[in-house]
Amino acid sequence: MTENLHLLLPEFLLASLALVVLGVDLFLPAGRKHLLAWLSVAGLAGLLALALTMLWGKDISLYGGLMKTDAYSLLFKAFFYVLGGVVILASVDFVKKHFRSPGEFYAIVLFAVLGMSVMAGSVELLTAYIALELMSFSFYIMVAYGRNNPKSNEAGIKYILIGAFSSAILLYGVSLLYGAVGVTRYDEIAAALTTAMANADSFSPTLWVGLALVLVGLGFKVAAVPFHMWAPDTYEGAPLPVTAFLSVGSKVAAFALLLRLFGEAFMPTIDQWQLLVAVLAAITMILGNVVAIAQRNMKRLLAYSSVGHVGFMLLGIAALSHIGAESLILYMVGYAVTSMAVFTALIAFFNVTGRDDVADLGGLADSHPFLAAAMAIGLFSLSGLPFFAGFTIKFYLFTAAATQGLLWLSGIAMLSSLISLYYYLMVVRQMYIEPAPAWAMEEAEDEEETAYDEPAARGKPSKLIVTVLAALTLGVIFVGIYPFPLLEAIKAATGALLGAS
Amino acid sequence: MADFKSIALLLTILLPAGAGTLLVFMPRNATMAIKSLAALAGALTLALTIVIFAMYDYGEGGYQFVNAWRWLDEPLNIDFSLGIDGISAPMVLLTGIVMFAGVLVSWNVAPRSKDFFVLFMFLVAGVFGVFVVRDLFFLFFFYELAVLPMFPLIGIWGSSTNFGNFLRTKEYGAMKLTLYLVAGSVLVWIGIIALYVAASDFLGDGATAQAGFSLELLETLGEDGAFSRNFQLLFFPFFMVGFGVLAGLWPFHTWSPDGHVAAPTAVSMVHAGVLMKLGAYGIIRVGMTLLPEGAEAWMPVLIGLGTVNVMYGAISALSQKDLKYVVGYSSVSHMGLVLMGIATLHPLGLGGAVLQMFSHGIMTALFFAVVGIIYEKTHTRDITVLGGLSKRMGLTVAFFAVAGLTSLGLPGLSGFVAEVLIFMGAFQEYWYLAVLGVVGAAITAVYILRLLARAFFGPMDERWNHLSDGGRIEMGAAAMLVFILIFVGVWPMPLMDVINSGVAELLSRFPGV
Amino acid sequence: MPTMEWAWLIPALSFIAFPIIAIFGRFLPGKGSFLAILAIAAGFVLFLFVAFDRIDQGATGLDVFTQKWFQAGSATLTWGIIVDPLTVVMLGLVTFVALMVQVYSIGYMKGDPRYGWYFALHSLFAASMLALVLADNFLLLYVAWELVGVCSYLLIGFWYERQSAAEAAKKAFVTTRLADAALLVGILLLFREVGTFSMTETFHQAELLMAGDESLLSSGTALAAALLLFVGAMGKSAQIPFHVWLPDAMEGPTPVSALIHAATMVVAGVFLVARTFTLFEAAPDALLVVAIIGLATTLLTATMALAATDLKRILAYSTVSHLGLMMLSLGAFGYTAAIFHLMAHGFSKALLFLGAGSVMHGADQTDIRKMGGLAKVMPLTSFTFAIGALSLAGIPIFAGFWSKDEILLAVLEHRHWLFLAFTLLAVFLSALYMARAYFIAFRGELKEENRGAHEAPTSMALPMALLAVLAVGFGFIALEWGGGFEGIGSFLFFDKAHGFEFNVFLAVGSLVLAIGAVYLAWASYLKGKPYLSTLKSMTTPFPALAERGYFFDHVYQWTIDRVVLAFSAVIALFDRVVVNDTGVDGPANSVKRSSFNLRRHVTGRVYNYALVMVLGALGLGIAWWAMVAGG
Amino acid sequence: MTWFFFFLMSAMALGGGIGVVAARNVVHSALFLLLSLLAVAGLYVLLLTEFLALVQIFIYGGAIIIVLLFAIMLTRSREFPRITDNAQWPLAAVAALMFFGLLTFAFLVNRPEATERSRVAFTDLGRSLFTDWALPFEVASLVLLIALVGAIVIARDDRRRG
Amino acid sequence: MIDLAFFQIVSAALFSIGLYGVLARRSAVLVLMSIELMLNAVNLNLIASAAFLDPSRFTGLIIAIFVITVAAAEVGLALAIVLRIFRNRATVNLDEIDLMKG
Repeated sequence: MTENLHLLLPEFLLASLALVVLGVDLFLPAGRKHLLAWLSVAGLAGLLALALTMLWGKDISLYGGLMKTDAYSLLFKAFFYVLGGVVILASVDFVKKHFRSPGEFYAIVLFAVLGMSVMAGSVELLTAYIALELMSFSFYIMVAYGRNNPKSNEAGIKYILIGAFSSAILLYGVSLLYGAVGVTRYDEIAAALTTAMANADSFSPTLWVGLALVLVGLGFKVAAVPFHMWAPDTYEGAPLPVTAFLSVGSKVAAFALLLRLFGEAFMPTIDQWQLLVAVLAAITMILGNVVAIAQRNMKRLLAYSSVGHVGFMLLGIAALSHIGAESLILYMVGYAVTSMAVFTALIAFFNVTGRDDVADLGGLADSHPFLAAAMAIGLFSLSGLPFFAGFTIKFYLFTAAATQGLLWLSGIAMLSSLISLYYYLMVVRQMYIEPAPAWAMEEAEDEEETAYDEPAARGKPSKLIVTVLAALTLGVIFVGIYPFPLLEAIKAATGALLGAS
Repeated sequence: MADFKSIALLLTILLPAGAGTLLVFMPRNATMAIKSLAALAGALTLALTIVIFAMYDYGEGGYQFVNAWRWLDEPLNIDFSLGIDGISAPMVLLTGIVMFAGVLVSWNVAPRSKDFFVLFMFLVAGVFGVFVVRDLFFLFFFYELAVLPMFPLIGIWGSSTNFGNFLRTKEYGAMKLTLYLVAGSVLVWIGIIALYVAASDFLGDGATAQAGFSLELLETLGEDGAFSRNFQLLFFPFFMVGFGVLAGLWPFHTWSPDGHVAAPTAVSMVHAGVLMKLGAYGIIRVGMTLLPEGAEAWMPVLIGLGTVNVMYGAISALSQKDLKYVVGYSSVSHMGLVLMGIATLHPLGLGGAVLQMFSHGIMTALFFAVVGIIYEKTHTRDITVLGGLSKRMGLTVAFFAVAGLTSLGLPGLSGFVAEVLIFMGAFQEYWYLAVLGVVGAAITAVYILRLLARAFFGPMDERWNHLSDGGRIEMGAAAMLVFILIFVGVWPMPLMDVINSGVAELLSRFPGV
Repeated sequence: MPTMEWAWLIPALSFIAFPIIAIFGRFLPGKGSFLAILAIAAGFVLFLFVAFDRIDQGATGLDVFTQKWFQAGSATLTWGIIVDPLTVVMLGLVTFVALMVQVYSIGYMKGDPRYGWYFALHSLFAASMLALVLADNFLLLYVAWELVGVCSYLLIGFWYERQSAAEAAKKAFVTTRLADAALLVGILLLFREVGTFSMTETFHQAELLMAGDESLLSSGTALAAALLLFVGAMGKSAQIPFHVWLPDAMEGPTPVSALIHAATMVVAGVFLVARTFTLFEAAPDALLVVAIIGLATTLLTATMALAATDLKRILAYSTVSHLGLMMLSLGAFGYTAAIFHLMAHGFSKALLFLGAGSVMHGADQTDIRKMGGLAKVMPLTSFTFAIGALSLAGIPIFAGFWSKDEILLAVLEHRHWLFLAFTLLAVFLSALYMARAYFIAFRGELKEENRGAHEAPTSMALPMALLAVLAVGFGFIALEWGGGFEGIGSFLFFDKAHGFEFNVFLAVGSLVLAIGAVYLAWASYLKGKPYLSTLKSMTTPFPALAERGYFFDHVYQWTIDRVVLAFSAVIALFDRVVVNDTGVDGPANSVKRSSFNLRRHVTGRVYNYALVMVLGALGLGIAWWAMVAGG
Repeated sequence: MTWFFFFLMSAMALGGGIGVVAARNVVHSALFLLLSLLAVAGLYVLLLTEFLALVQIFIYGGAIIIVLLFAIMLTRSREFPRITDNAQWPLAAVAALMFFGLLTFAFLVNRPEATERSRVAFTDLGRSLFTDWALPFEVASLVLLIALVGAIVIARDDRRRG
Repeated sequence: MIDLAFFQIVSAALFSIGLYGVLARRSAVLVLMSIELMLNAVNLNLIASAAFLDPSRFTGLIIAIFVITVAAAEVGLALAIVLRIFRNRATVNLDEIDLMKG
């Protein structure tokens, strides 16, 4: 049982790191709280190094098959550590400015990261569920973190109520599943399903309804239509860094869980659910991208666009196979880098202006050329234009889907990404073509050193966030033009998931 | 020299792209340095393309300057493989010329000249990419990369025009152009993926060879029968229409006049001059090379639509009041000729089509350059307002006239050779369509001559008394284009030898022809 | 045949002269005019060599030299020249008249701001015209054909600041272009059938067809090709209904009218038919069409000439009329006669135009009603004009007389007698209007405002004199001289020798008509006899119609404005409203609208979200179950 | 006997549940909830899992209900006696019924052969909980921890902090 | 002897009732209570299944314990947020908590 406990060292250390942050927070004067951010980032970096050195090439299942440390979980562990670091760095200025209790915030981010990495690693329903809840709780708190911001409160209550509701549904699905097959470990479930498929007389509806409810619960986490309606409100109400973390972290984690669950447990019955997931994917990508057109608030727009991207990722689930899984993971990475870039740019903009409507971006290209360029690159990448990550990952994903006989779905996906191009371009147009909005001009008048007709020099974003943004932008281009090394790692992960092809 | 040959094509992409990247890091207000750097890059690229074209050995034919780097391993097997044949070589040369002219013409573009040149350079890099790669993935990659900068280029530096009964804002033009072209590329994308899937299905699992996106691979697989007749019949239209959108194929052409009206001069030049050729080139390179059977079956449709293009564009141009609309619709009409030539599947017609791509590229670039100069001077493109300009802007008008005479197929200018070849080819199969094409060319004469008479000749309006010809640099660029038009018109041999080799290669894939 | 190979130099020289003058002209003395003149003069000299060489060779045979131009697919396109009697004759006409006119222009165009450009264009024109004459294949012929067209366009619009000039130039080019489309189609058709542009090969096939042997040409295609080529010819030679551009073309400088629109370019059509005569012989019906068109043209335009009052327009109409005559003669198998008349008319009409030019230059008048008695102030001009007029009127020993009789003869021999009757009428009319023009302009008493008029300077007078000599003496070329030259007739008519014939009855008949016409004009315009007015009143409404040009222009203008432009406007509107705003923007807007409608589904109420979730869950569960139960 | 007990408990549970969702007064709902929870605990006893029944009574009956009541007191506002159902309750009823139908049908269609129930010893339960399931247990403890932290951070009153 | 199906149906009924409560109630607190009902239904189902089908490994019981734990935590956190909202907006009425929509 406990012979290879040390393989969980990163998790334990991460938990203790979070506790340390909580503790140190008590002794730090209010002014120095940002040190906690550096502490957390340093810790994450150390953990990343440790995990990579210690777990490289391991493929072992722990605790009687509750968890696995294999290439797959390692890949996502690393991914989440890096993501957490980026989120913390990107939010330092924001936290300093808007949050009353920063220490707890960083700690909760770390807990969320822990939950995510366990989600990716767990191969058993209960463990996965608990990890999921750990992550969800962290997000409930973070979303409601803007304590005196009514929108933040509202987002929090909506998120936690719907979240609890959906986890109840998920649990009922689990219970039905358990009632039908009597086991909760993925491999055992797979075996049971294979036998169930083998002899049709032992056909048990509870099993399928259970699977459906599980899919609903996870569909809520990834905000797939029709379980998506919380997303725009929550994204808009949540503090910006949290929105970023939510739209990237929770989605990727949920997909990591989903991919593992479907790949290792539900694979035998792919013929039954492939079409369902495909249809879900179709309506998700279409609805998300279409409704995004009507949005006027950046966060909301990005929320809908992320719904659209979830549709694309579901495409990868529907096309579950070696190439499908590879393309899905690649897509998640590319999407994460890109939308973190966009969100970081938005955070930087928010830090200097305190606004996040599309209209407020007017004249950004003149006042903050770098922010504008970075955001434009990110948006182009999201819309799948080449030279950036978006193009490559979409090409890979759609090709993969086509090889699994879903060419029609790929076609729909391309069309909806065409639709998405429209609203992304509207934002780009706002930044590059439209003049600065009225309030900016007024600011300009106030500052006498800036010429009257120039848009306001609305302060400059901090060096830190600009550096992070630059790094992310480079990442976007890198994934776009040289995904080769990334794909090697992903292939290993897929091999661990579905067995070597 | 071999090593040069192996990297020459890579350089065509890297020179502009590198220049663009370099420009990113230059201070925004060092406009002179920025312009000089851009011009330098343009000149180098032009020289490079000339050298490449000259070094292409048409006697040998086939793909030359070949080189390849593995980009992704299985399952996708994508290579960054380069090479040009007799069809892409002239296109590369064309791109080099138009790009250089474009840089010169936009010499005093403002504001944000830095951003302009950065985007322009990447646009050109994308165009080169499409012409020199031999892998469907990268062909598509560069194809979209070439579309991407269009939006900001038009949106920022374009011009909105109010035509009384309707308004065309630059935002509208930019948005429509971008969305429309990407919409077309969606069809192409589906087609490409379908090709890959068909190939991998054909090979099956565990086969020694693996499917991929490289053109040669797919060609050989196609010869082995990877693409069934029905598959070809089903998917050729995807390429025909998808690329056709960019080629201005009727009725998918409307982005072109509006886009050109909105676009700044240099962008119109590169766009009408080169990007529209990408479409025709794509049909040839992807559709016809990989799906000959489908192509053969669909060609009657294509030539029919092409003829519609010719007539429709010419007739619409007749009643336009805006210089750029006239030129835009004439582009639609002339691309119709290209499509007709392609669809003849006859060595004469195809050769003429490729030559027409080249000739029209230069010609329309010249058109837009001159229109740009005129617009810069008079701040209007309204034919009814202009008048008698030639009294003050004699040379400019002369250049415009040369472009016009080229477009109406005057012998001694490149347009004539191309058109006659196309008609010769079309006459073999579809003599009635060829007749229509000739009539269309005649109509071209009508609107060009009306335009000249109304806008440039006749008594001059007092307001234009202060005008004079364009600046040295712009006029120099225009003069270069004029020279090329005449040169090709008088002595098309060097171009045609190369084109013939490419066309012969292509047509060898058509058993029926 | 060494010198014949050098025939290609004749156009080449002028062709080289063009860019030099165009680009460096302004740096050269005399704006480079001397270059143009040198080039064409050298061309003339070369022509003489070629001509005598040709004569030594004897009338038979036809020599071809070709050079590869470029290769396209399997087809090789070539440059090349034919030197046969027809070519030689045309070379002579073109080089000589061009030389004369250019010399004349030195004086006429003096002080024009675009003096150099003028001569550059003249060189280009000469080069293209000569190339047209020499061309050995249809493609090259078409190239030259278009180039002379564009030269005429540029020269008509030379004074483009004048709205009328710009319009006239446009009209001329557009009209001929439309006809050229037919020509191009014809050429393409021949290429498709014969597989080459080579004329010799084409004619060979035509001969095979005539001989009833195995030929690539079917009689149907031969007919179609012949007619299409003829339409092209009609455009250039201003045959009805394409004649409308020529009178307006008089907007150009007068020397240009003399050279291009009287002597050389406009006869290109006649030349084309002559050049491809074999093809026409293979399709006799085509020749009938040619005859009919020719006859109609010559009659109608003659009446218009009678009605016109602008000196140059009179000449222009008479040109058209005589071109019609030539076409008629061709249509009546009068090959020799046609070319012969082409030459005679070329010299005479050039002379007349130069005279008119000298009048405009000296008295700066174009309306004959404002002239009168000019003979007193500009005797030389008056004298030479008279010679030209007499020649066209067909008075013996003048050039026009001989060729006209040949034409009458041909018509008599090969066509219905009605043709002959109408032809004689045309002869009468042409004599009448020439006499009218001369008497009104130069005879009678001198008007007050024209006292200041002066005679032309030498540079203008000299060419007039030389041309006058030709106008008088050229006719005798018809007669047989020794030295291998048995008269132009047999010289022209390749191997089927067809010497000069003289039919006394026709000659006398036409002579009577001509003299009668001249007397009629003399009597009515100088002696004030009412003959003509009565004639007019007898023939109403023809005079009125003729003054309005039989409403050709009005009909065309109406068609362009009301049909063509309207149609184009409709298409343009369709393109914007239907194709663009509906077909393109429509879907886009509907997506946008649906977006704004769909966004309302997120109500902001949590329990709605939950409800949708539950419905989704129900749907999913049932669907899943159904999937399993189903499959 | 057991049958009677079963039906009684089920009736109480369901009745309590209906009370929760139907009561006009929030406090009543809370009390109905307590009733229903206790009944469910009774059902646990029927299933021979007394330990779970105890946990149920302690945690729910002890903790959660109290917290809920506190919350109700703290948020007791003008909105009482007003109508406490929202506009979509009929739809909600339909959906709930359909859900019930689906589940019941599923349960009735497949009848796995049930083995005889056997009592699970506390010791076995504890052992397996702390050996086999130690990992989830750890994670669950973290969940509780951050729930605590979060509750403090969010509910803490800023005015009393410096 | 009582069949498994009875317990399952009871749990299904309880779950549906809770579901109805979530969908139909206006007060956030009541919604929370309904969620608790649903979780109890889950537990009942789990325990029943464990007791009938899996007495040897009784995974269901374990899951149930965790569910109860998480439920408790959830209620605590949710109520904290509810209190915060009540302090800011003086209502816990879900109809009025719709600043953000569309």
